[in-house]
Amino acid sequence: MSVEFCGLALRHPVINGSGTFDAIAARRAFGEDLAASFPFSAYVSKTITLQPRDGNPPPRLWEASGGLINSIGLPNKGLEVYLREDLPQLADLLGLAADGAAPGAVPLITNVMGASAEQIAELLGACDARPEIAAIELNVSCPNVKTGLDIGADPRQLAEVLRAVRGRTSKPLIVKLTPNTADVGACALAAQEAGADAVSLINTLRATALSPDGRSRPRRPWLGGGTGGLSGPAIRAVALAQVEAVAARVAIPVVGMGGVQNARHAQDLIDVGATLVAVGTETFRDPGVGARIAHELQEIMVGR
Amino acid sequence: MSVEFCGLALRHPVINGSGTFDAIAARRAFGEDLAASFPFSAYVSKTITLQPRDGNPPPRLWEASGGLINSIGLPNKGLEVYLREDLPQLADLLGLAADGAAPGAVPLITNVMGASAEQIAELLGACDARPEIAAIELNVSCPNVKTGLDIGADPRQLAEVLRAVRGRTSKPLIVKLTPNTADVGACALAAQEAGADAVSLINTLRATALSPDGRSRPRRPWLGGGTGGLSGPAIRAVALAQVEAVAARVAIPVVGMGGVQNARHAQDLIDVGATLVAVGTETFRDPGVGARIAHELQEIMVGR
Amino acid sequence: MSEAPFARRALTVTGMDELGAYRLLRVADPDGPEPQAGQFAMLAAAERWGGGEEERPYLPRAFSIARRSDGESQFLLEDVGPGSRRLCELQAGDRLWTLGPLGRGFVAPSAGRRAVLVGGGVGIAPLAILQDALAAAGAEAAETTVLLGFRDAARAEGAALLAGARVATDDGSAGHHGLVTDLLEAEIRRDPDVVVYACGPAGMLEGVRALCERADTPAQLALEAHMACGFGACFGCVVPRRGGGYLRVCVDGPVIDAGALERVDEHAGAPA
Amino acid sequence: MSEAPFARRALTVTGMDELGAYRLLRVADPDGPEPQAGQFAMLAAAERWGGGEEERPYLPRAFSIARRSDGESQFLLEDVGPGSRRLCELQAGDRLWTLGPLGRGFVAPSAGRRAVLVGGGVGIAPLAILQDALAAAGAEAAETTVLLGFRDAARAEGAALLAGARVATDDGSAGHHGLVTDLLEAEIRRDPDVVVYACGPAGMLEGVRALCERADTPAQLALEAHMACGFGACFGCVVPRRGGGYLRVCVDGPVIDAGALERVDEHAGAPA
Ligand SMILES: Cc1cc2nc3c(=O)[nH]c(=O)nc-3n(C[C@H](O)[C@H](O)[C@H](O)COP(=O)(O)OP(=O)(O)OC[C@H]3O[C@@H](n4cnc5c(N)ncnc54)[C@H](O)[C@@H]3O)c2cc1C
Ligand SMILES: Cc1cc2nc3c(=O)[nH]c(=O)nc-3n(C[C@H](O)[C@H](O)[C@H](O)COP(=O)(O)OP(=O)(O)OC[C@H]3O[C@@H](n4cnc5c(N)ncnc54)[C@H](O)[C@@H]3O)c2cc1C
Ligand SMILES: Cc1cc2nc3c(=O)[nH]c(=O)nc-3n(C[C@H](O)[C@H](O)[C@H](O)COP(=O)(O)O)c2cc1C
Ligand SMILES: Cc1cc2nc3c(=O)[nH]c(=O)nc-3n(C[C@H](O)[C@H](O)[C@H](O)COP(=O)(O)O)c2cc1C
Ligand code: FES
Ligand code: FES
Repeated sequence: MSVEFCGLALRHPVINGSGTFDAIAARRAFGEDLAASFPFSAYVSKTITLQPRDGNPPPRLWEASGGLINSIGLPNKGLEVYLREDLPQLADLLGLAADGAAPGAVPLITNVMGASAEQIAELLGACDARPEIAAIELNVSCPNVKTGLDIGADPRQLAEVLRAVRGRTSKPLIVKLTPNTADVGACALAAQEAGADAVSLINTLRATALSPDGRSRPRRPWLGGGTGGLSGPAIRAVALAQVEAVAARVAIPVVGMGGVQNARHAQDLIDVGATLVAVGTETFRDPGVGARIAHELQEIMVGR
Repeated sequence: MSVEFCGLALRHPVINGSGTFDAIAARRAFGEDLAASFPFSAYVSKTITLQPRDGNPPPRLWEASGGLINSIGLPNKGLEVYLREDLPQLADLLGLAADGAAPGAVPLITNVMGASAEQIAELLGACDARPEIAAIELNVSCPNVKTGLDIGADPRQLAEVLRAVRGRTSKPLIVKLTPNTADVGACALAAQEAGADAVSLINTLRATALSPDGRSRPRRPWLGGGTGGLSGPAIRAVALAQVEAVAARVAIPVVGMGGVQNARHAQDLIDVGATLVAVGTETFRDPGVGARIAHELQEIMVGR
Repeated sequence: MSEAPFARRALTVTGMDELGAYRLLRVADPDGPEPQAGQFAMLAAAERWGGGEEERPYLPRAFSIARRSDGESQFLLEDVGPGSRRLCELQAGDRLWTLGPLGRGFVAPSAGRRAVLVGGGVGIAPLAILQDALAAAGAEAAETTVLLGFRDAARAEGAALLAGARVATDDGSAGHHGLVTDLLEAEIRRDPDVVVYACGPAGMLEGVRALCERADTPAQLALEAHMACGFGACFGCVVPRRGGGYLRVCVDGPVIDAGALERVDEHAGAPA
Repeated sequence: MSEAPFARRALTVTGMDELGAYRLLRVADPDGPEPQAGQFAMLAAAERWGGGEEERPYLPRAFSIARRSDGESQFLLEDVGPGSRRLCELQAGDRLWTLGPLGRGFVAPSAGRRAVLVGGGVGIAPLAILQDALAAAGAEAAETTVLLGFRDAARAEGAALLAGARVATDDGSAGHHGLVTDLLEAEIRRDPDVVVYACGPAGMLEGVRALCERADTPAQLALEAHMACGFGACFGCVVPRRGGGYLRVCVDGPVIDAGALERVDEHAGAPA
């Protein structure tokens, strides 16, 4: 079941979706149980930005048909504090040696986002310097400050940004594509040509909900951030189509995610070409689900 | 509850989604019950193309989490047969006079699609000549023969096509936008500027599913058409966000749809700016749902 | 063809009987139209439809009307997935969303021709109401041949739904050891002047179709297909038509003249 | 703070009692960690979670551990939506997915200070286990004041969960006619040397917070928030922190020092 991914030897193909598992908080909640049986074969951090962000005002969650809308707004402590405070804690939890060597450890993938090529370059450069970080995932679902559209929504713009920043790190670079685009395959191809070592998808679909008190007029958006992103079972069939479209276009490895709840869903993504599968929202329902999926996946593989 | 829409006086704001109600087949199944209590305030035809189409090989349906994936492939008899055979039957069923005058009748909106500006121009011209047709809905979710992307996915290309064809009809022109785009608001604005009288959305989200027999390898796509489109509750929150984004950008009326199952869902779309609401997949579960929603909507309106 | 009221109706379950591996669902529908043999209804439990794995079932499911008497409709169910499983759980008093009767049923045999009813598995359902209709139209029981195939003896108990059935099982645990088409072949050889009425898994129907084509025997096949609507709205339930194009099983069928088909599509049959 | 096993566990319901307008759910958890007063668990019925209107509930729901004795955990439920409704339907023998105990609970009063427990509606739940813990730590019943507010007399029956409670109701149908904060105000005026432990609807908590701020009385508020995970993963359950930024109710709380809050957010309270 071990998988090679961008030069990393992973124990199994199941990792977490960025922003859906806070290993440091989880250690507070679950104690050493967590380190003893860490469910993911690599750990992806929440998106880190240059400056600290508070995130959106509450409410941040809405339960939709077959899924969850979140309007979290990428709260994080900012690059500097992440590197100074979180990295040592993560290294300890994941079993990483000081030089990043990790026999038997869980490699750390740091997810970053910037609103411009300059910001992204700075983020990549800073991560490159840290041995604890095994790979970098670049979230390009961030709205471009100029156009308001996701930086990753247009293949040409995406390639341009990536070419400008690629040289800043020699670590594996995973580009997390935006699903809110006309042609995700073209975006993936552009990422590959501009030097991405892997692509990951799908991020959440733009979605919204109105406040449930239906009598008052005008009704307000429920979420503090106005709109949010849909995840969970509702997006699974869309994710499968996008992962299939991307895997058919690129030669680099693909990390598939979106609504995975069990090993069959993970298998679907692998069958259309994903190398790794990430679990997000289902982890909220059961933090142990990643390990269970990895285990069941092995049984399916052996059974075939 | 009566609504003015592009110069048409409609009894209430609930219509059907194109391709989700075949009034002629329904009359065979339900007899005069149907004409006596037609549930929609206007009737939208299935998409008509210049040439007849058989549609995709079966299977064409897949039940997904909270929704339905269809890979129907736009089967239709082609423009000529539609005008010759279907129009008179529809006029009779909907109570339209020979000159299209329709006191107490249900106006007919014909949905058309073409793979090029030339094809679309021909479709619009032919419909323009027929008094039974009250308005034309143009489906731009059709893959462009050159790029493979939906014709309506790029605002510039969409405006170009619309400008080239707009002059071919003086009937109200509704542009049915594709949801598989980075910026549906920009597409709607482009449609308005190029002369659309209204826009409608959302069409189905690109989605897929694999054959359920998990043991065989490699597993095939389940749907005869390879991929399909997701509709129903799963897409409701995405539809609400897209309709909100579009209504905020355009001054022309908006027809909102996507996952509507009851009056509260319809009210959500109206509250974010839709003038009419269309019901699609839920009609499959209950053909009478349109009338029920219209009725309950009235109660909500009065209650406010 | 009987027309359906234009909206689904909430009917009340009057009982659920066991019939070997199958269940017989009985529903009170005193005001509903009298169905034609071969018509079907779209069914969904009013409570707890959905909420299982993958939130399925979501759409209603198509079931042949197996019998109709004294304002009660009967359906023969086999548990093959989330929808049929939920329906099998229904108990007297539960409510059932019902749309129907829908589709085109069987056409009576032309004068001078005997009916041969050929069923496979749960596909025997529409043959029961057909047998009732033939009897009501004056056919002597002796005139109608009933040949039913099942996978095993537990399923073969379903044969009790019809009168005077001859049975075949795949595993030989009841009746003829082999396919029901073996029985049909012998029957047609004995008397070719019949009309064949068949319903069952795709492979069986294709066997019946090919056999009848060779023997030049008219056959009416009750097909199945995954359906979303049941009334012609979705174009989801198609089977290939002889000469090109597709037929919608729900409005052009479910009973389709064998001559209209080139072959029976792999997706067009009942569970075996 | 007690740590939770790292995966949800399927526990068995041992009983469901009525307590006026509320339900008391009892669950066998002999091997689970002993919770700290104020901690909570994420609960989801193992069967039929989802499948209702809008397919909700989908995520598990947070519930305070109201009492713990002899390997049994108790939860006080109010039916306010699809999730709590489904949990209220559970019966002995049903299985319940449980993740917990989670979060930071109440901190014992510093020496020389009396505890005043202030609860509103279903928010009285964590005060029951707190009262047990104070008693176990040697506090005399007479030392601990319990003030509980409810909407009406049916809800006020919930007060039986705690010993020696003084009750207020909005409609005057039981106890003091008015707000529980009226009682608290009088209590603090009588003896300011207390620690206030409060849980209830946002408006009540804000009243308690403001009152204690004015009186310079330490207060620990057990907050609520819509939660997706309960263990710090989603960042969905935040409340504004005094001085800017947000706190996650599930890992920084649910018990939060009143001094850490500027005001209690409208989304941070229990049903009234
Ligand atoms: C006219 C007609 C009459 C019928 N009469 C009867 C009858 O009398 N008795 C009876 O028992 N049955 C009858 N059927 C068949 C019945 O409607 C189907 O078996 C129905 O699909 C059962 O639903 P289910 O949820 O139990 O199974 P499904 O989930 O529909 O599973 C059945 C098959 O569907 C496929 N499948 C699996 N997952 C999915 C998915 N997500 N989406 C789509 N397909 C999937 C697989 O091929 C699977 O084997 C009839 C069908 C028709 C069209
Ligand atoms: C730490 C903690 C402890 C708690 N302890 C208890 C307890 O002991 N007893 C108890 O009864 N409750 C307790 N609660 C509250 C309980 O978790 C919530 O009331 C829970 O949401 C109930 O779920 P529901 O499905 O019944 O209601 P919900 O559907 O969650 O409805 C409740 C409210 O949610 C909002 N809402 C409506 N629709 C949606 C939607 N689609 N998505 C998101 N929000 C929506 C509305 O504001 C509605 O009034 C606690 C909460 C927390 C955080
Ligand atoms: C609450 C929440 C927070 C998320 N935060 C991030 C984030 O910080 N960065 C990111 O790249 N993706 C983020 N995502 C997206 C997930 O990583 C994942 O792409 C998406 O949720 C689809 O997977 P799922 O359906 O399994 O959740 C977040 C998703 C959720 C639900
Ligand atoms: C089976 C099916 C067929 C459809 N056919 C068409 C079509 O021919 N033309 C079109 O513009 N939209 C078509 N649609 C899209 C619907 O009109 C509608 O935009 C979409 O289904 C979302 O609404 P819903 O969730 O209420 O179904 C079809 C949808 C379904 C489910
Ligand atoms: S089931 Fe919808 S057209 Fe036949
Ligand atoms: S509920 Fe997820 S972080 Fe608190």
